[in-house]
Amino acid sequence: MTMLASLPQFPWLSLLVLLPLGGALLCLLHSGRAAECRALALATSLAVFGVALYLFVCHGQGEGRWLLYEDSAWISRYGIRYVLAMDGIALLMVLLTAFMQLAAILLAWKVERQVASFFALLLLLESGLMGIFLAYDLVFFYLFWEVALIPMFFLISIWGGVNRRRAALKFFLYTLVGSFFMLVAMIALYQIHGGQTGVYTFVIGELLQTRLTATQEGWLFAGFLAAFIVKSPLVPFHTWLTDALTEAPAAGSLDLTGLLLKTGIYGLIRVAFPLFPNATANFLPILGVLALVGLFHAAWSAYHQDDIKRLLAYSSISHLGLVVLGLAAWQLTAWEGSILLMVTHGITTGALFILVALIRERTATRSMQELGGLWGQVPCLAFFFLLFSLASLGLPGLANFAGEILVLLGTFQDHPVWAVVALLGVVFAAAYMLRLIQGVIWGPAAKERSLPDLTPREWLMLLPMALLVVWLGLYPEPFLAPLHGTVATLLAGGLP
Amino acid sequence: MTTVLFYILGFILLAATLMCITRRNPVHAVIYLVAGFFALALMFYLLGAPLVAAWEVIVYAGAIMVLFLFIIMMLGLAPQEVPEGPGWQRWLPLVLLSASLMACSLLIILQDPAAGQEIPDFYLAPQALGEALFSRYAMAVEMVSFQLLFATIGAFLLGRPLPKGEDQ
Amino acid sequence: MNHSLLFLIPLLPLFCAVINLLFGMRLPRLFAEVMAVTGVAGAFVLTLIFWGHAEGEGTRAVLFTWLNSGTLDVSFALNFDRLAAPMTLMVTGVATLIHLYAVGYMHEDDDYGRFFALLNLFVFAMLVIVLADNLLVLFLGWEGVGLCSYGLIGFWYRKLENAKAGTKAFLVTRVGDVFLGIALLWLFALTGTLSIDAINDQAAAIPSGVVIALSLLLLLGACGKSAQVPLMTWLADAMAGPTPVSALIHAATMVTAGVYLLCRFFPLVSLSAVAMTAITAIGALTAIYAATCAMAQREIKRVLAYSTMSQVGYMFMAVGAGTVAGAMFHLLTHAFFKAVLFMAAGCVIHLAGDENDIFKMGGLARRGPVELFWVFLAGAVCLAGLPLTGGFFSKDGILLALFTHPDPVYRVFWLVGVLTALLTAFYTFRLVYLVFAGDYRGAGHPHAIPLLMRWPLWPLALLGLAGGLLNLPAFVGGGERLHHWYGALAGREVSASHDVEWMLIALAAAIAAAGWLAAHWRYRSYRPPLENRASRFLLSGWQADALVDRLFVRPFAAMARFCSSGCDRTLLDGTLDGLARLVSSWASMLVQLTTGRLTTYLSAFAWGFLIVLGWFLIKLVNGGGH
Amino acid sequence: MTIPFGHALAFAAALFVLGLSCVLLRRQIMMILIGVEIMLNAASLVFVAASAYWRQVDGQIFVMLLMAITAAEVAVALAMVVYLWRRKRTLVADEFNGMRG
Amino acid sequence: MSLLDLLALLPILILAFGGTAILMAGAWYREPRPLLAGGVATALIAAVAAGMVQPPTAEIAGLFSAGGYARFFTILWALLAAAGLMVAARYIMEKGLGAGEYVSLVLYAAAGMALLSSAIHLLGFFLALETFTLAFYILIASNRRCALAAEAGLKYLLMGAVATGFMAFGIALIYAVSGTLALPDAARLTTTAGELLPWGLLGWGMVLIAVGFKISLAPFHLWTPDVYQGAPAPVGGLLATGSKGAVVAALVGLLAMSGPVWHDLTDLLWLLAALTMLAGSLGALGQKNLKRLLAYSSVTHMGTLLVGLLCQSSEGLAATTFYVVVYVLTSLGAFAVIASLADERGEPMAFDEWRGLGHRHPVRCAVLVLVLLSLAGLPGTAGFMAKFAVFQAALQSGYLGLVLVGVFASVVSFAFYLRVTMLLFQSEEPASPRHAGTASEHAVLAACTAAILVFGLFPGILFDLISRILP
Repeated sequence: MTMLASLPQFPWLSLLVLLPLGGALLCLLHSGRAAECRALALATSLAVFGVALYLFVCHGQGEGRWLLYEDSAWISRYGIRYVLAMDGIALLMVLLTAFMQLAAILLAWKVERQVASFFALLLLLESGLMGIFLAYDLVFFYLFWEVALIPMFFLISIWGGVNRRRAALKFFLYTLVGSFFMLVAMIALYQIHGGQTGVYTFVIGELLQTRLTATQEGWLFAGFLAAFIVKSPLVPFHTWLTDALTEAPAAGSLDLTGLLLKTGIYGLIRVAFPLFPNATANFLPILGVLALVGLFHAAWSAYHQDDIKRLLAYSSISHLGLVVLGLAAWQLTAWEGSILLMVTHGITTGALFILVALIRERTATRSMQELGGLWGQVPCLAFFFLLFSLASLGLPGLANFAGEILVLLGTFQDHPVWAVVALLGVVFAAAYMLRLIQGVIWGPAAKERSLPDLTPREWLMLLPMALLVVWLGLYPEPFLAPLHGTVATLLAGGLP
Repeated sequence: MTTVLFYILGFILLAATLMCITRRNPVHAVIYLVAGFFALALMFYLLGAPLVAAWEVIVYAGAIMVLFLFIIMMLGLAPQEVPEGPGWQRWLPLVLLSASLMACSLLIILQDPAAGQEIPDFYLAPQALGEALFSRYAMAVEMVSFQLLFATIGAFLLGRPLPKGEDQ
Repeated sequence: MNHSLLFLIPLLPLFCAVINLLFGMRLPRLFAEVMAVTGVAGAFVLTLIFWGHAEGEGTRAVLFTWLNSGTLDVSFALNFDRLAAPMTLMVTGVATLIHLYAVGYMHEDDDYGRFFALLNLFVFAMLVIVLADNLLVLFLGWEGVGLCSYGLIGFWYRKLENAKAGTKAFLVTRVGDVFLGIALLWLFALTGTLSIDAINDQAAAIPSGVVIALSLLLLLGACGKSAQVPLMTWLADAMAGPTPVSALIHAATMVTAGVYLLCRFFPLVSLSAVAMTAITAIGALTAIYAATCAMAQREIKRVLAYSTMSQVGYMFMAVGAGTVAGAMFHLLTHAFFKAVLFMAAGCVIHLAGDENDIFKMGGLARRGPVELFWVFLAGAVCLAGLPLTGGFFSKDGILLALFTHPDPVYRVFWLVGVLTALLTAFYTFRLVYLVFAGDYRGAGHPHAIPLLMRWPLWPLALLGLAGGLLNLPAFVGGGERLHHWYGALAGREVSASHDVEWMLIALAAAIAAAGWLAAHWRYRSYRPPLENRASRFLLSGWQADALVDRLFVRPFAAMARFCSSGCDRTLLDGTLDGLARLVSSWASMLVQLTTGRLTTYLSAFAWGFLIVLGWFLIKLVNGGGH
Repeated sequence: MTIPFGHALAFAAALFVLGLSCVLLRRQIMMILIGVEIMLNAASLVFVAASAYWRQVDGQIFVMLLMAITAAEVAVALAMVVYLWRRKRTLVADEFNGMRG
Repeated sequence: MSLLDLLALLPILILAFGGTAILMAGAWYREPRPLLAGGVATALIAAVAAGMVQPPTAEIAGLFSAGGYARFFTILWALLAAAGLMVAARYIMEKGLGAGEYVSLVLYAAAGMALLSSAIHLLGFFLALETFTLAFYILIASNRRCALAAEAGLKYLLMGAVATGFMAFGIALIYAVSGTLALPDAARLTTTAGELLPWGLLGWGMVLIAVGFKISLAPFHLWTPDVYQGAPAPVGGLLATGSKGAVVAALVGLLAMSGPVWHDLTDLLWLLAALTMLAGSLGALGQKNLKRLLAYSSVTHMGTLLVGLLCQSSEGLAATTFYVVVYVLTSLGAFAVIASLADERGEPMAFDEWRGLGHRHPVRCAVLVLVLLSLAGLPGTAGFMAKFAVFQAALQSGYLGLVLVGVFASVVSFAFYLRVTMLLFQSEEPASPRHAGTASEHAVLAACTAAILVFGLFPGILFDLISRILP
């Protein structure tokens, strides 16, 4: 280990990005041989997880702004550089990605059609996500931002549900519109910076020094915001998500909700806020209100759903509203809470999506009217369902609570009204979550049928998540520790 | 004198062209156009381009138009029975176009000092033209010659009888 | 002993809960049962062992850091002090007996693993509330009891009503939790700490207006868990759960949590007279409300449920009157006799062949073991406040505190208290008469009552009857032991002349007797229930459910429908689809331009030329003299 | 000769418009091609006039080459006409509308 | 003309005389394969010649440039011709066309494109344009068994003839005003004090109309879908790429040489660019036929290219050049996929024929997906870098409005490209298999794929080259 640690130049971050890509290519080369593809995909994602874990353990406690930084020239004409940078937040997101991807691969184990392509797309998606979380050059970032869309698009449109094509197109175009605005703003910022300093570059770290007039800053910020808000998604730009999540195949939903949604918020943290501090300061109140509106709107909407996947989709939106609220509070504790909540929400909701997939596999339905009484039929599955639902509704001692309470405590410091209103949302979360639980595992069994309980593969997916949910709920310290420095820097460097 | 002649020729040209485009019978149209081109050739001559004028008569009126005539006759194109009922949609752009072009011309003629300048007397001897053509513009001539070669091929390819069972 | 071992008190039930949850169903039944009882009993024993730690300032134990971010630093920490110790002892003690009872009660149910796990977890959560050193840990337990009540009330999940009752309990109490949560956030923002003691220490520095607000928030939080008006609707429905669960909720855990919370924050709450009045008012309102409701109830457990509400209302009044010791005194005695009543009610229901309706019972004193009647009666006299019982002394202490409060408003509350006492005596004996007197009116066949369901009643009945000894007032020769034990935490010193005290005692005795007599007169021989509007109004708990339904549930559902269908489907998706349609209609218009006819294409050419010309014209006109 | 340059251009413009009218108004392929010839001749007129105006040879050369090009184009075009006639026995341009949308 | 000029003209000569030689060989020797191979070889030799031979003069006969820019495009079009022939091989053999004629026409067209790209004189511009246009008239209608091809040929011919009329008249006007046909001068002399003289303006406007027809700017684009649909895919590929690319390349060259001359045309170009992007993307949205869709998409691309041209900055010109190259490579790829799937039932065109084809021919359909995504501008593909460069240049020049229109068009284009990709992998029932494709077709596809990826990920290679050759 010490030998490895003494090699600071080893491109770990590139490895994180390229490893899944390589895996994807290998999968494609083995198309037609399903078993090999599965093994390849699993091996790749295991390797990625190993690397992520190694980074977490060995590089998680660095000094200074960056834990790891890679920089080399790429497209010199436009000052586009190959910059990968990892700070505490990125570290957590990378770890989450690697972890969730393992679950996704396991969940996708039973995919029958076009196995090689499916796994290749999953791995490509992982690569894209890693890129989003690590890239520190705007164009490079944008590259991954879009590249991550494509696999998801295909996952939905080929392996999705009945309305898959419509949902896939909606998902893609909606997020695309947002990201195009980002592209335009990005180039404009590049021009302005280049005009001022003579250095034409897209590296975020250098663009930070751009001097912008208030109008310029406002417009550019709006451009970036368009991309991130749609992706987050904040109400009223969320309807793509409900459709996409509902129609996506199981592994796709898992990645979509667990990881892809986080990229929008991550973009805010990493790109939009630092680049445009003044505009951010002006915008934060609106962001907070939007987050609250989203939180409530989604909670209400969730209550009305019958399709459990749709309900969970809305619950995701609601939770992310809270995450955004924490960011809008612009306070250390709230930020750490938000980031922690991103991680925990990824795990809990991801696990719920896994369970929905398992339920669907067994009962061939996702409608609450046709479900119920699962506790008597598949107790272990129902237990996990209960556990993750409870975690999702923010029960203390389970993962989400840790994040939520930090967000609320932090938010209350400066914006008590927000926090109080958000807290009311907790009741609503309980309302729809309890309705979900009641509709799925309690009540009389909708149909007397003998369903198989969890298989070892499914245990393998769920048990680590369950343990993690409890661990994060009771002892999130190891995951908070890498954040302290990064968040403090971001907050200090952000608002003037 | 030449000035007046120029204008007369111009009007003949326009009149003949107008007749050409309004004839139902293509044969008549072509013949009117040939007449117009003769007038145009004379205008060329007046503008100091004798060789071009000659070519206009020989190549354009004499060859190209006759080629048209030939094809028309060969295919036995009858005068169009159905009047080409030009609906207003088809007239509209034309009317607007004519109006705006007229307006443009007037504006230019009235406003632009260059437009009011007279064309000087000019005569370009055929010899000079030929020299220019085969020295400075030899490359262009080569290109045109290639063009003609491939036009031949094209005409050959397209004009061949249709493969069996492929007509209609 | 090492004080960090204090953690064993809550962790033992937790450990047993987890073991039961994971392996309960795979191991012999006996194992699960022993495990469950051991967990709680062990906690009881541990409490006794650690008793000494509670004296003085108490003992604080820190396990590890939970959350650490910025100025926030929360640890898993317990505080075993003088307030917590008796409560812990009561919780573990009563819960142990209830667990024993439950072993008997559940011996025919197959899902025992989940049941005992939840039961243990329930005790664990309650212990966490009791022992919590900081608000966040308290909140953990606070939500924990909500969860466990949810799981236990809806234990027989196959019946949808049960599951719904559980959901209702969780939701309504969670409304209260929100207020507690707000208080938590606010307190942290004000004091920068979440430690309860530290907050209490700094309470004096908080502006008085804020204190009022905070106290009211805490009060509302307490209302949720303690089923006080306005968050009381869940408790009556909570009877859907198995009887040991009712006993646990009503006697040892959950409903007393609210009272305990207010006692915990007494130094803060007592700073504001307004808040204290509000607490008393809530208590009084609930006491009388629940008592009236109890008079009309037909199900035995619902009567008891409303009586619990009513009694907890007394405890609130006690807190409001400033006597923590009085509140805790009533809390303890109430825990004993209410546990007895519930467990005996469970036996009664067994006897009546799973019949809940008291109008279909009667004569059960002769049908079942006679001891059951006596035990039930013991609980009933305590509840009715017959002189010399534990309930009598604790209730009297509260009335005295109300009567002697300097603020004249409290006389009104006292009057309400007295009236409630009258009603309590009446409905208690109504219950006794309807259940035990006369002839059997039902059709059910009695089930056998296992031994384990019987003998745990005895110690509790005795404790209930003799509970007065805990805090026997000085003028009857008692030592006010509880009051002295609490010391500084005991709250206001209630002092009155002995004449006043005797007068009040006499009044209380008279009231109890009057209630009994009224019940005797009315129910000595069986009469069918009244069917008029008043009784229906009371039966439905003052139409509270309907009100909540109309005020909150339906608007919520309507809002949900609006957000989902109206807003998302129609407005947002509609806008998107509209945009898409708009674009595609442009597209089809454009495509129609491509008619496939050359003339069209050529005129498009002309139009294009026209554009160029038009632009050229504009240039010419604008350009002027070029 | 005392013709203002503008007038020569005006003649050419009128001729061009006439040619364009022919293209736009007539439906028969032959007539459309004739219209194009008229347009090209209008261009020739401008070239020749400009050549005189600038006293240069280039304009006239352009016209010569334009004629040659036209000849080539007309050859192909007329071959196409014959080909189409053989296929469809019609030369009405709008009859050839197998593709649209 | 001197010997030096001839040396500079070597690649063109190789193409032209090679074409002629193959034409003559074809008259006696009917076996298509050697003729095709000869054609490909000729094109490749021409490309090599253009790359290797350092021309001794800067320009050829005053008509054409011999600079790096011209050579670059000569190589590109020669390679395009080679690729076009490789793709066309099966088409020629199956349809029984005269290989000699076909090959020579393609080579001849390539020569025309190469000349056009390097035109520095309006006469050269005109002649070169007519040269390859004439070749295309013939090529489009070359399949005499197909009624649609005849119709396409007719449409292209008539529209082209009218466009020629406009072009000639426009050039005449420019000449009338400026007194010269040499390009930078003609452009410069039509302006006084920075503004165009009125006739000159009109002249440029009319040239723009003709050019607009060639590169399908709205509203002169209506022929495009019909002709693409009717033309056989190998010809369509050339038509979509070379004939448009060469024109744009010529315009880039013109702008690069003469500096900003289009100041007065800006509004018009702005309007045309916006119209074109909208018309193309919206038109494609309604299509149910891949070739028509590609046609409309090419319209959109031409609009975007116009944006790049409009900037007139060196950034804009470099971006446009890059865009042209990328567009050529991707479009060629798309048509090559179509051609390679053609069998006795014809080319797959209608969406119904594509449905589920991805499961039958995964590799080629994956290539098609990549090509379409590149056309749409997905990051990581060359198409993105092209669009990025153009948008960047446009923003630099302050054309925010156009960029936003372009963004809208891009969104719409993603919609229709993605619809095709979804179609390919719809799985109700696997489509019936199509032709497996030949080695030469696969080679072209592989080359296009590689180019798309390489230029997408490492665009620096191409950008460096372009910035070195831009005049």
